[in-house]
Amino acid sequence: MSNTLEGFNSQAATFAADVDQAFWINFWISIILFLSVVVPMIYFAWKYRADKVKNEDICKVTHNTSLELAWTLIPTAMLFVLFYYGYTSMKVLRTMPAESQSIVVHVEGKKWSWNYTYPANKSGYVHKTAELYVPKDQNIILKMTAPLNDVLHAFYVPAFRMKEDVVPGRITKQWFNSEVIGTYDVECAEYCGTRHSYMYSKVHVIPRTDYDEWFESKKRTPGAPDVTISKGQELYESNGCAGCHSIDTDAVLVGPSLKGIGAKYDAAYLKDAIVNPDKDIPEGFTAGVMPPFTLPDADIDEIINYFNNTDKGKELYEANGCAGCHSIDSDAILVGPSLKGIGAKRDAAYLKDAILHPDKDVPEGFTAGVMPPFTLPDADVSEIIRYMQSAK
Amino acid sequence: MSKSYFDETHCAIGHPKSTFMQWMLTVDHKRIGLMYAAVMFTFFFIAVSTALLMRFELFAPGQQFIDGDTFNQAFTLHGVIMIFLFIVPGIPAVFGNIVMPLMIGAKDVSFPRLNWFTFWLYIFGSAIAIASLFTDAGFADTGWTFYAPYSLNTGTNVIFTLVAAFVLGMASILTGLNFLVTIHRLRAPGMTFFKMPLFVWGIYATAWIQLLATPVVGITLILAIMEKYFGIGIFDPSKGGDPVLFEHLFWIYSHPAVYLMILPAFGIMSEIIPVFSRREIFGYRTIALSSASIAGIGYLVWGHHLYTSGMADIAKTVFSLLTFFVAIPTGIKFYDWIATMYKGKIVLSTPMLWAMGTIITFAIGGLTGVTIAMIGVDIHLQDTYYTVAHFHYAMLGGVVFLFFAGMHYWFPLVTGKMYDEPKAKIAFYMQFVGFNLLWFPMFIAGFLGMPRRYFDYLPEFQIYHQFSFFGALLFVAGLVFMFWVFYKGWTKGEKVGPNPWHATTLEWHMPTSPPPLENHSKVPYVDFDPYEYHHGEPVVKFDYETMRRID
Amino acid sequence: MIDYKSERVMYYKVLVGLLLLTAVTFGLPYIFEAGADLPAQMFIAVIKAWLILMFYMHLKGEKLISVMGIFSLMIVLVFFIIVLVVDVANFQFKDESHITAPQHTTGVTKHVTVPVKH
Amino acid sequence: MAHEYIPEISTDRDGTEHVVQGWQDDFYGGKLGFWLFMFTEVLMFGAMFLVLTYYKMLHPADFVAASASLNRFLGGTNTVILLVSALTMGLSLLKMRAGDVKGAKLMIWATIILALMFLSIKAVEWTAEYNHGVFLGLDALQSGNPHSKPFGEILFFGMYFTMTGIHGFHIIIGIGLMVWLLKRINAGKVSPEHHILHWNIALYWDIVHLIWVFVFPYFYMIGAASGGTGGH
Ligand code: HEA
Ligand code: HEA
Ligand code: HEC
Ligand code: CUA
Ligand SMILES: [Cu+2]
Repeated sequence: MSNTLEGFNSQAATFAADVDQAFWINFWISIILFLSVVVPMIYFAWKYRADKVKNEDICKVTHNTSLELAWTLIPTAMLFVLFYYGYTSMKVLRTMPAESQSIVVHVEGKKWSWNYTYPANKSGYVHKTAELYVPKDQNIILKMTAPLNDVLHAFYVPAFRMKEDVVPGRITKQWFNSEVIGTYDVECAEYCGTRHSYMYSKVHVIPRTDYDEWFESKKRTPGAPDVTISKGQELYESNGCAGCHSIDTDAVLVGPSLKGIGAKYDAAYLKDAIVNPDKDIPEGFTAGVMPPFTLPDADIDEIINYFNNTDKGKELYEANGCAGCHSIDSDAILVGPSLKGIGAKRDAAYLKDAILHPDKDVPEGFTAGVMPPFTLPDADVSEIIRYMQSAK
Repeated sequence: MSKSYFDETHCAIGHPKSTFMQWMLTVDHKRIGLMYAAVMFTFFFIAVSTALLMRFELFAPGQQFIDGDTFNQAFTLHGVIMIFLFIVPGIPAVFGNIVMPLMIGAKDVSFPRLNWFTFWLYIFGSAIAIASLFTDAGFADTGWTFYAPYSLNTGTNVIFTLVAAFVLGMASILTGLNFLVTIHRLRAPGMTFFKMPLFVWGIYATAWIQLLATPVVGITLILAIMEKYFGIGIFDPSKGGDPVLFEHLFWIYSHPAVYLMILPAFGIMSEIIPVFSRREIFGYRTIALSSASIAGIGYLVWGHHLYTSGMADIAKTVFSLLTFFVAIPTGIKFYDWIATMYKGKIVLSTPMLWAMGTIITFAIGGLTGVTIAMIGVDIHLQDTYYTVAHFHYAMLGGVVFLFFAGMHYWFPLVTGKMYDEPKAKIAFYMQFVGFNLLWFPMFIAGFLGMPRRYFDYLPEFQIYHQFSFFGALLFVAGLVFMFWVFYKGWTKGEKVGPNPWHATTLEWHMPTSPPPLENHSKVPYVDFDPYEYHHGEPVVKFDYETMRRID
Repeated sequence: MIDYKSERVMYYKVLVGLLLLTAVTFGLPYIFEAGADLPAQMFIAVIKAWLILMFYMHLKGEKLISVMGIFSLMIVLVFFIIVLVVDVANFQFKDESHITAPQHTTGVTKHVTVPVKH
Repeated sequence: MAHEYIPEISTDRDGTEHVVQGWQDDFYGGKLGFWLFMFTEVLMFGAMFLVLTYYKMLHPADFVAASASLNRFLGGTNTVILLVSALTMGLSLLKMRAGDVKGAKLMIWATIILALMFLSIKAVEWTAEYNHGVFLGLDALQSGNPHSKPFGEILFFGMYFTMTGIHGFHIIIGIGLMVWLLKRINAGKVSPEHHILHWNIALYWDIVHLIWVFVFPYFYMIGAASGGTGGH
C-alpha cells in the first residue's frame, strides 16, 4: 500500500500546466469578485454604522441603471473568460491522440485494485501489471473499464490532473504524456465501498530505454531481476548488507531478517531504514548498530526492488487484485479473511476451489457473493497457491 | 391578556383536551413550523455527531476509532440526514410555514390539513430512515448519492433509506404545492406579486423546484427499489443497465435541490439587509426576478456533477456553459444587497451579523462553485475535498448560516421574547471563525489531491485535517452556546412588543406578541411596497384592531 | 347551473374522436417498418392527450393552469433533449463498450469488443 | 375542524372594499392544487419515459422484438375500456354539477366496474407472461444464465413491468378514491354546490387515462409490424 502521495504537487503531465493555468486565472478572478463584494460591505458597515448616521441622511436610491448594468455585464464577461479556459483545458485533457502514435493500455478497476494489460510485445507476450509503467514523452491512452458485476471507480492521478470514472459496461478513456521521470500515485476517486480509501496504484514514468527493454522482455516489472543476479542483489551483496541480514531465511544475524520485507513496508520506509537507520528501530534491536549508508537514490531503489522481488505467484496474486481484499503477511482482515499461513490450514484442492468457486465454501464470518469467481488457467492457479503456501 | 397561538389552536381531527394532543393534531401553520424546527433540530444533532465522529477519525492517517465500513455508513447517515431531513425541508418547512402566511396577510396556508398530514409524512419518512440504523444489515453505506450499481450490490439496508428518501420527497412536494396555492390565492387584497416581501419570492421559486424536480428523484428511487427488490434490470450493468443514466436522473433533482435550499435562505437575507440598514432595498425587482431565474436555469445544469462520469464531451461543454449562467443572477443579488447598505443606517444586531457573515462565506462557496464549473479544472477537483469544501461553504456557510440569521431575526416574533444580544454575538463569532477554520484548509487539501469519502489518507494531508478538526470543535462549541442563548431567551428573556426591529413587512404588524391563533385581526389592504422606510422609520403604520393604515 | 345536454354531446363527440385515433394507432404499424413509427404514434398520443386535457379535464380557458402546465412540460422536454440529444446521441466509445450486450468479465480482463447491434 | 369561514372584506384608503379570499371554500384553489399535483405525475412518468427512450436508443432491435411478444389485442381492449371509463367519469361529474346526484353515483359505479375490468385484463396478461417465464425475478430477466434474454429485452421488460405496474397501482388508488367519493356523496359532504372532491377525482381519473395513452403505443405497438400476432 502506498503511504506517500508522490508527486502530488508537481505538474507531471503535458496538460497539467493548462489545468493549473485555468485554475489560477479562476483564482485571481474570484479574488477580484470576492473583494468587489466584501470590501464595500465592510466599508459601508463601518462608514454608515448606526451611531454615525443621522436619520435624515439615509439615502433612498433604489435604482441606478448604469451601476446595475456594470455589475451584470462585467462579471458576465469574466465568466465567459472562465468558461473559455475551462473548455480549452478540458479539450487538451479529452482530445485523444491517434492510437497509432500511442501506447494503449487497458485498465481494469475493480474492488479494490487496479490492473493494467499491455499490448502484446514482439514475442507475443502480454504484460499484466499491478502498477503502470510508461516511457517518458510518450502518449499513453488508457482504455478503462470494470467488470460488469463490479461498481464505479475513478482513475485519478493528482500529479497529472486527470480523472475519469471507470464504468462497468462502458469503456472510458483518458490519455496523458508525462515529461518528468518519477512515480506518481493513482487514487480511486469514485466511492466504491469498504476499501475505497486503499484503492491506490502507481504510475511509473521511466526512461524510454528502460521501458523498451522491459516491454520486450518477460520481466514482471522494469528492473525486476532476470534469471541472473540482479543489480539490486549485487548492490545488496556488495554493500555488505548480507553480513548482518539474512534474506531468505528467518534467521536473525545482527539485524533482523529481511525475508519478505518488501511486502511489509513501503519504499519510503525502506529507504529511510537504509539512509537513516536510527530513526525508526524495530523492536528488540538497538540504535547505532547499523551505519547510515549514503548511496545514490537509484541504487537504493534497486535494493528496494530486490526486496520486492518475488515469483510468478506473487505477480498473479497482485495482478488479479487478491491483495485488495486479503492481507497475506498480517492477520488484518481487509474484506476477505487474511491469507497468512493459509497453506498450513487448507490443502491445495480447497484453495483452488476457493479461487474458482468462492461461494461454494464460505469461511465463517464472511458472506458469499463478495469475492468474485475468478476464471484463471490452472497453471496460474497453482502458481498462486504455491505463493500462498510459501507466504507464512 | 390576549391569547396567542400558544394558548389555543385548531386541530385536524376533533378537538382533544390535552395540550400534547393539541400539538400533535394542530393545523395551525405557526405551530407546525415550530414542530418541524424541534424535530429537525433533534435529527440535526445526530448528523452533527456523525460529522464529529468523521472528524475524529480523520484526525490522523490510519484507522483511529472506526473501521472503513462504519465510516462509510457515517458519511451516508450524515449526508442523508443533512440533505433529506434537514436542509431540503429546512427553511420552507420552518420559516415558510411560520412567517410566509403572515407576510402575505393570510389566515393560514391554503390546505391546513394537508400541511398537518405533510408534517406527519415527514416524521414517518424520518422514522424509516432512522429505523434502518437498528436493522441487522445496518444503515446504508452508499453515500447520499446512492450511485448505482453500488447501491444495488451492497449488503446494507439501502431499501429503507431509499423508501425514506422517497417519502420525504413526497412531503417536500406537498409542502411546495401547498405554498404555491397559498401564494397564488391567499395574498391580501392589493398585494400584487411585486409587492410581496422577498422571502415570499424565495419560497415561491423554491416551491416550484420542490414541485417539479422532486418527482424525478422520487421515481428514480422507486426504480432503484424495484431493481433491488425484484431483481429486474434498469441501472445494473450486469443486466444491461447504464449507471450513468442513474447519475443523470439523480442530479436532475439533486442539482435543483441545492437552489431549493439556497433560495429561501437568500429570501431571509433580503429581509434582514433592508431592515437593519433602515432603508428600502436596492433593486427589488431584480432580486425577485433573479430568484425566479436561478430556479429556472437551475434545472438545466445538473450535468456539472457528471464531468468525469463518462458523459459525452459535448454534453459537458453545454452543461458548463449553462452553469456559469446561474452565477450571474446570484451575483446581481449580492450587489443589490451591498448597494442597500450604501448610505443606510446600519444596525449591527445579531441577525445582521449573521447576514454579513454569510455574504463572506457564501461568496467563497459560490466562487469555488464557479471554479469547479470549469470543466478542465473540475476533472482534477471532482470528488476531492475541494468539492466537499465548496458545498459545505454553500450549504453550511450559506443556507444554515442564513437559517441561523432567520432564527435570530424571527425569534421575537415567534416567542414574544428577546435573547441576550451580546452573548448571541459571541456565539456568532465562535461559529464564524470555527467554520472557516473547519473548511478552508479542505480547499487546499482537495487541490492537492485528497479524495473524498476516504476514511484513511496519505500523511501529506494530515495537517489540513487537523486544522479542520479544531475548527469543528470551535464551531460545535459555538453552536451549543447559541442554542443555549436561545433557550435562555425563550425561558427568561425580556418580553418585547410586536415589532422590535422596526421592520416593515406584515408579519411584524400583529395585534399581539406572540401572534394570535388566526394571525392578523383583519386582513389589511396592501397598497405599499414591502420595505418602505422614510428617514429610518417604517412608513406604514396600522391600527392593529382594524388593520387600516393610520400613517 | 350548466348546460347538461350540450356538455354531454361534447363528451360523446370527444369519445368518438379518441376511439378513432386509437384505431389509427392500431393501424399505423402496418404502414411503417417495425419500430420506425414511434414518432407518429407519439404524435397521435399527443393529439389524444390534448383532447382529453381540453375537454375532459376542462383546461379550455384556464390560462394560469395552462401556462403552468406548459412550463412543466417544457421542463420534461428539456430533460429529454439534454439527456438524449446531447448526451446519448454523442455516446463516446460506443463501439468499444460492451454496454449493449452481455459479456463475462472475470479475473483478468479480456477486452472483447462487441459491436453495437442495429 | 373548528375553523369556520367568516367572510371578510378589507377596505383600502379610498374606502373601496375588497373581498378577501379565505382558504376555506376556495374552489379554484382546490383545483389549482390538484393540477399542481398532476404535474408531479407528469414528471414521474416523464422520467420513466426518459429511461425507456434512453434504452430504446441503445437497443432498438431488442425493443422491437420484446414488444412483438406483448399481447396487443388485450392491450388495445384495455385502451378502449379506459376511454369509456373516462367518459363515464366525466358524465358523473356532469350529472353532479347538473344536480342529478343519483345519476352521478351510477356513473361512478360504472367507472369502478370498468376499472376492475381493466385490472382483470392486466392480470390475464401478466399471468400469461409469467407462464412464459418472463416475469419479475424469473431467470429470463436475470443475466448470466441459459434462459437470459438479451440486455435490451431485459431492460424492456424491466420497464414494462415497472410502468404498467405503477400505472395499475394508480388505477387501484383510483378505485379506492371513487369508493371514498361515494361515501362522501352519501354523507352529503359532496353535493352539487360542493363538488370539488368529485371534480378532483375526475381529474385524477383523466390523468391516469392520459398516461395510458402514451404507455400503450410505447410498449405494445412498436413491435407490431415485425410480424406475429403478438401475445404469449
Ligand atoms: C446550497 C447548496 C449549493 C449551492 C447554492 C451551490 C451553488 C453552486 N454550485 Fe454547488 N454543490 C452543492 C451545493 C451547492 N452548490 C453540493 C451539495 C454539491 C456536491 C454534491 C455531492 O457530490 O455530494 C455541489 C457540487 C457542485 C459541483 C460539482 C462538483 C463535482 O462533484 O465535481 C459544481 C460544478 O460545477 C458546483 C457548482 C456550483 C455553482 C456554479 C453554484 C452557483 O450557484 C454559485 C453562485 C454564487 C456565486 C457565484 C457567489 C456569489 C456572487 C458573487 C460574489 C458575485 C460575483 C460573482 C460572479 C458573477 C461569478 N457545485
Ligand atoms: C446541510 C448540510 C450539511 C451540513 C450543515 C454539514 C455539516 C458538517 N459536515 Fe458535512 N456533508 C454534507 C452535508 C452537510 N454537512 C453532505 C451532503 C456530505 C456528503 C456525504 C456523502 O459523501 O455522501 C457531507 C460530507 C462531510 C464530510 C466528508 C466525508 C467524506 O467525504 O469522507 C465531512 C468530513 O469531515 C463532513 C463534516 C461536517 C462537519 C464537521 C460539519 C459541521 O459543520 C457540523 C456542525 C453542525 C452544524 C453547523 C449544523 C447546525 C444546525 C443546526 C443545529 C440546525 C438547527 C435546526 C433547527 C433549529 C431546526 N461532512
Ligand atoms: C473483492 C475482494 C476479494 C478479492 C479481489 C479476492 N478475495 Fe479471496 N476472499 C474474499 C472474501 C470476502 C473471502 C471469504 C468469503 C469467501 O470465501 O467467498 C475470501 C476467501 C478466500 C480464500 C479462502 C480463505 C479461507 O480461510 O478459507 C482464499 C484462499 C482466497 N480468498 C484467495 C484469494 C486469491 C488468491 C485472490 C486473487 C486471485 C483473491 N482471494 C481475491 C475477498 C476477496
Ligand atoms: Cu474504487 Cu473507490
Ligand atoms: Cu450542482
